[in-house]
Amino acid sequence: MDFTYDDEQQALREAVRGLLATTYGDHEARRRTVADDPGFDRSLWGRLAEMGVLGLPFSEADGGVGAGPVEIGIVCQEMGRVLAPEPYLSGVVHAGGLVAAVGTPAQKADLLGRLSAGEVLLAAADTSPGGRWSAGADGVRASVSDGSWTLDGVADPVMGGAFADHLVVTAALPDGGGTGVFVVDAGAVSVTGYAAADLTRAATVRFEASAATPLGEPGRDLTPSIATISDLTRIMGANQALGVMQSQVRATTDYLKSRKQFGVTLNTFQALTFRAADMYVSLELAHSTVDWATMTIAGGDREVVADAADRVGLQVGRAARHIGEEAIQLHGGIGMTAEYAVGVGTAHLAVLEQWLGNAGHHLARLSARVTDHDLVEAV
Amino acid sequence: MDFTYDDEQQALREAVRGLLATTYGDHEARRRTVADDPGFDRSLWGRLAEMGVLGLPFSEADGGVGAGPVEIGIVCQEMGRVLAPEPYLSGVVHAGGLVAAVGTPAQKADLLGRLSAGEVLLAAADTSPGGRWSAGADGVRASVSDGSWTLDGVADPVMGGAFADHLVVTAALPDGGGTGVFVVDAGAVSVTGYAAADLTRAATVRFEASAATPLGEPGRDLTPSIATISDLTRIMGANQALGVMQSQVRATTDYLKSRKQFGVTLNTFQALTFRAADMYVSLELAHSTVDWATMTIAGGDREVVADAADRVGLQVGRAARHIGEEAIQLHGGIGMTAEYAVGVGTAHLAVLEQWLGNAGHHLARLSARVTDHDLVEAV
Amino acid sequence: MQLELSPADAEFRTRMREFFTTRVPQEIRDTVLEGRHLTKDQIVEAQRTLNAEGLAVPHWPVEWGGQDWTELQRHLWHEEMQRAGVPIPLAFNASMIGPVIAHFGTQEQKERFLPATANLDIWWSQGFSEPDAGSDLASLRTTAVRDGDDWVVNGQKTWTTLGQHGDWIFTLVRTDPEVKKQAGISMLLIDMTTPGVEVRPIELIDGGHEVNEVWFTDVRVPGDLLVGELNGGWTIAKFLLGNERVGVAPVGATKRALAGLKRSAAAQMDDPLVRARVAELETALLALELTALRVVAHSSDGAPHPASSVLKLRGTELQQAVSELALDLAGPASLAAHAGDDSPQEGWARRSAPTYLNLRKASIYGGSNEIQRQIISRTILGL
Amino acid sequence: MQLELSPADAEFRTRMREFFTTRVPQEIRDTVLEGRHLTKDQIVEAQRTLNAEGLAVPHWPVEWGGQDWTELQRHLWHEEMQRAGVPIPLAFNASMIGPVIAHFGTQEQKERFLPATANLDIWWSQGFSEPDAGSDLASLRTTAVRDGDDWVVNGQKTWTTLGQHGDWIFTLVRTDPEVKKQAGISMLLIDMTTPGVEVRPIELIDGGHEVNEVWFTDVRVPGDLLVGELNGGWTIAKFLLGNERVGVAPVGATKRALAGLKRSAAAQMDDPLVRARVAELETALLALELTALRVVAHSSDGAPHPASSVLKLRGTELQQAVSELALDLAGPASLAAHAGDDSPQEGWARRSAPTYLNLRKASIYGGSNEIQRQIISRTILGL
Repeated sequence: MDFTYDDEQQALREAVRGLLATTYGDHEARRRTVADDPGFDRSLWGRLAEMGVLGLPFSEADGGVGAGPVEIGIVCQEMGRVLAPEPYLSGVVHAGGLVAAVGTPAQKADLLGRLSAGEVLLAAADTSPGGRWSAGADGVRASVSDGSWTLDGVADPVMGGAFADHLVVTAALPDGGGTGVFVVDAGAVSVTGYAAADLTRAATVRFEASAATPLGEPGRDLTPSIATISDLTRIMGANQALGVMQSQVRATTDYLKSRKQFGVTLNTFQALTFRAADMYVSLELAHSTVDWATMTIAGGDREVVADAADRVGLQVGRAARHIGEEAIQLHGGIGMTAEYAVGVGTAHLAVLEQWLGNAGHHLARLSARVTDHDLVEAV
Repeated sequence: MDFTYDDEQQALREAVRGLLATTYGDHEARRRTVADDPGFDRSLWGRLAEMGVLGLPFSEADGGVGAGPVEIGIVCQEMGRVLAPEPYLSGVVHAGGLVAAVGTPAQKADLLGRLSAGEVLLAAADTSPGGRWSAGADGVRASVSDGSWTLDGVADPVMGGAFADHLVVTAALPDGGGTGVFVVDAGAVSVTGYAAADLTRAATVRFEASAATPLGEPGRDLTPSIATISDLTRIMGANQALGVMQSQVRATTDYLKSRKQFGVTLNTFQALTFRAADMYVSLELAHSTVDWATMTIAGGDREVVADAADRVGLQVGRAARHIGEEAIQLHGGIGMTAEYAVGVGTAHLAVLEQWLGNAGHHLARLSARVTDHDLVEAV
Repeated sequence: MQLELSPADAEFRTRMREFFTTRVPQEIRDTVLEGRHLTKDQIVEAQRTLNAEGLAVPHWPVEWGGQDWTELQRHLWHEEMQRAGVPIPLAFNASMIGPVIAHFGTQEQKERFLPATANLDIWWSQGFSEPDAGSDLASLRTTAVRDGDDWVVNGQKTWTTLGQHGDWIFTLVRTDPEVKKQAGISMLLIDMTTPGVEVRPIELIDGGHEVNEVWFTDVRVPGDLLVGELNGGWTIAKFLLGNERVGVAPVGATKRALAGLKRSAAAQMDDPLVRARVAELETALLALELTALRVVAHSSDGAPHPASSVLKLRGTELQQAVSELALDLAGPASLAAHAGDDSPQEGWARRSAPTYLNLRKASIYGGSNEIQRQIISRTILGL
Repeated sequence: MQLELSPADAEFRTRMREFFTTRVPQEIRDTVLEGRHLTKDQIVEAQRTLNAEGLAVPHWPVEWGGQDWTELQRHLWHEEMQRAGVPIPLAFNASMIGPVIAHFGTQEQKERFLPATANLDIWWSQGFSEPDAGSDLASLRTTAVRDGDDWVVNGQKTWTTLGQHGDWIFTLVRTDPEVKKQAGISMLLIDMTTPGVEVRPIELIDGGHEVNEVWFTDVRVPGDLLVGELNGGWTIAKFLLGNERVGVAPVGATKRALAGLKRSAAAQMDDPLVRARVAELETALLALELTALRVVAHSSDGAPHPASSVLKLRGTELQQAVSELALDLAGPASLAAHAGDDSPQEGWARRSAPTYLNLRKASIYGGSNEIQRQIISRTILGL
């Protein structure tokens, strides 16, 4: 048992942190970036590709680096720390993860190779309007005629979909055959981009007899793989949220030390410092849970990972609400402004939570299972 | 609309407060009283009878005073304020209330007249071991033979039952005929007294072909009346809890002003004074809800009263947990001792809540009804 | 103690409800009820409709349009407006500077400003907070220096809500830098079209433009626009903030938002955990409303009931909690925050995240919840 | 990063589990597992069973019975004891005075006291807190005045847990009243059978007798019972309290209590609101356990991980929350708190209210949660 990073992991963290700092060293740069399309920095994306970060999750055979979940988690934490709007979680972890999980060797080598090289952007279209975190697809239906597949329906929100080249779409297979995964060229469908509350980009995608390529064996029900990749994305989203919360706790602490009211710095007021202490408690408990959930992935047991995703989703969801709200409150008015990272961080936490599964969703899933076990075991 | 006491109500409050202060002016007296059987002060009980307090809820025809719910609430608040262990809520409000609700005129005049005069003690036996706040009876069964009724089964906890003269028992009628209410002489059954966590007295009562007198028309299903009297008792229990909480907030405030640590009084520490402010917020919201619930009784609509009982049960349950726990915490070690009223008050709040219906129970009932209405209306 | 309204008060409530639901344009009320943004014109139209009926400023002195109502009647008026979706009369006019001018102003100031203020012919902005004077308002540094009959004002105000619409601004300025900080402050009324006044928008985290910075550079203000005594501004500020605090709990609007959510997210009302959150909030809102009623019932002698301090504190907490529930019920649909009207997601769900973020301000502005706790612990509990 | 235990650690855990579940008497373990009170004899027997195997004081120096384990091994040992229902070795002996004597004591003191302390031949009590020195421990007023080779002690200690069983008591006493309060304190070991020592019970709100006042009236203490430097008691106290704080989160016991509750109140596990409370607590306990593991994994160089301060704070909160759930699940049956064994109510339900009340102490004793927040905000966050 070991909760520490090894030297290589530490070096990766420093490298990623350093690279992100060149672009998002201050929050104003992030603010400028999201103000204009595409809502992220293409040159930074290219440098992430060069560094090998985009290929981290994929095998070398597929053009990637073949790193483990801990490494991907490190990148997500660093992205969260500076609120980087790059579509790493949506495009690499989620959409790329789907391709890696269900694609044929040729499909993987093609798509993941170009994704790792920064040549194409992917986005996962797996949610129907009004849908709520289901591995099944009910908004998009697949049809096949003479071996050619087409899709119909609407997916929304498609995170990172506004500027993706290819969409990785989950769609209901004909005759109740479960859920398949398809690749669709973004140019062949109606894509309407928009900004989420944290100003990262998403899209509505409308399919109308749109030509689609099945990933993997055509017509096969891929629901279990889709669910697992969603769970992996949740755990990586929790890493990203952890990065946000670490920044918020630090910013709040710094603010309390420097901001004066009534002639003294705010850390003179015990009611405020005790609340900062409670934020730290939430942060550390979330941190431990994130590390644990990330480590469970390596074991490869789908049920264990699903349970870990629910537990980290609940724990980080509660922590994010607590820390995100207290960070604004302890900053006062300034925390409400788009100029300051702290409140934008709260917006980002809200987006991450509602995108990947909110605390209530995970709690309901865990509640259904409480009588299936005696003690919850960490190992 | 009027949330203030009139002059007579104010005078009643002062009279009751004055009388209780002669016995429980300091907490040590309460502690001595509960240390020995019967666990309350018989001479105080006699003086409450003389003052007319025991007959407040009952009509003049039945030997009572014919006062309204506000007056009864005032008495309960005052009892709560000094943690008086007298069986007023259990014996007068609950058991007497059952007799008043379902008895024949002759039964009422007899039992309530003697109850009001302080000549007999009643206790309501309406809970089966493991039972949870149901108006139906499943622990005690009634049988009839040649017009004579007998009871079998176990009731527990029977609040105030250890020294009652007569038990007012809810029992399942033969052939699924609903629930009846019976009077049983305490001498005719097995009564095992014990102390609850707040050292007020309760009992296990075992019936074995025990002779019983039906209250009201024999064999009639009285479930609705039983439920309403339980709701009234809940609302009066909330008044009593309000009195406890008012004392706890005052005691905590006084303690913070007088207790020194690190060379200064505790009210120098803002983290503590803000928590006292939050206790005050809980107290005032509970207070408003208690006043409102008490006033709904006069309207006489059973459903309105049942809804009010659930809402005040939830609101006061939450407030009691918050205030009762913070009162101990802000006192520190001294709050844990039986010598100080503040921690004993927390024990009393816990007993009131679990006896009459805890917050979770009321929340579940309210949850079942959320889609039955648009807005919750106060009036 | 009695729960029912008196026949006269019940009749009063019916009259209010009827006026609000029949005379204030449906489109304006729908905008409020659906949680969309009001335009300046809508706010002005609503207030003028009320003012024409004498319902815009009922708490002002009778000679300036007030109604001499009881506290309970004012409460009913306020609740019925919220329930009907009528925009509350602009607080800067109706609750802040109006009562100040009526109480502290000269006869000339009253005649010049009060009718126009009641009718929203003048849109007032508030110039109190500064970058280094938030909760510690008395530290303000904007100065006014006498020059002949005029004052010359320099400095910066911030958090000026809806300042982009403002015609005039009431400001606290430092007129004597030599004395204890509370003692050197005065109140000036400033025409925002005066040269040297500049309004700069502040973008908030919900993407909206609701607050502003207001900069003053050598702004000349005629001497007759000083309100009350020279260096008596702190007294006025306390009077104004005291008015602001009483009865500010947005109970009616929050109840309405929660009821709307039950309809909008009807499909999720089968979930027992969702039902429990709703039931918990409904009961908490009931307790808050009852507390507001208890406070108004006790306040007829003019002194506010001690429990009034809990209204803002708990009212904003519940307002925020309902917005959190809306966000959670919206789920992934909440991501479509800045999608266009052709979005396939429902409007309430798309608005949920910006609303959630925007309402974080509720516990900060207008006397933060920390200040409320300070008031309770010091003033009420004597700690 | 790696989740699995190494083969050696896994083997270690198996060995601990086997020893605890087969060698410690079942009746003692059932008493713990069912939440009943242990007798003094049971506590002594359990500790002697562990000590015979070298498992009572593994964190002491090896020459005095320690095991030179890793932090992780100590954690596993501690968790497995809790899981098996083995009483934790008496903290006053194993975690407090033992390490102090081993670190600060003379060779003579070590030889005289350490073996007897490990084996619970001496039952130690703690004499730190006084009526006016709780969180502010340094204000203590019990005095020790030199008289020949002896010290003469006068004063009063309080909150002495299980002092009724005590053979000896380790005390902080004021040996120099003239200097800054922390600088004039020393540690004395006092035989509780010495004339002038009086133990008076304090009744707690759960009806139990768990803590005591200890009065000293002209108690003569031989000079060789001073531990460490004269007037160096504050350093020792900080050392002792620092040891006490690390790893005190009762994670295993609380998990076990929650699992037991699921079985005891099985009929209520159909209620979705109950299930949700359980799921929330189970997840929070998992997070706490993981934090404990993260802390021990980082602590191998001796300096405690900053996150260790959260263990006591959150651990006691969760311990209390589980006791609240037990109370709520018990419902009316919880009223039978002091009923006899012939009560028709189940034992767990009858114990629920006293346990709930008793555990309110968890956030007060051993460094209150306010002190923990102070440590976090000052020491970790630098506020």
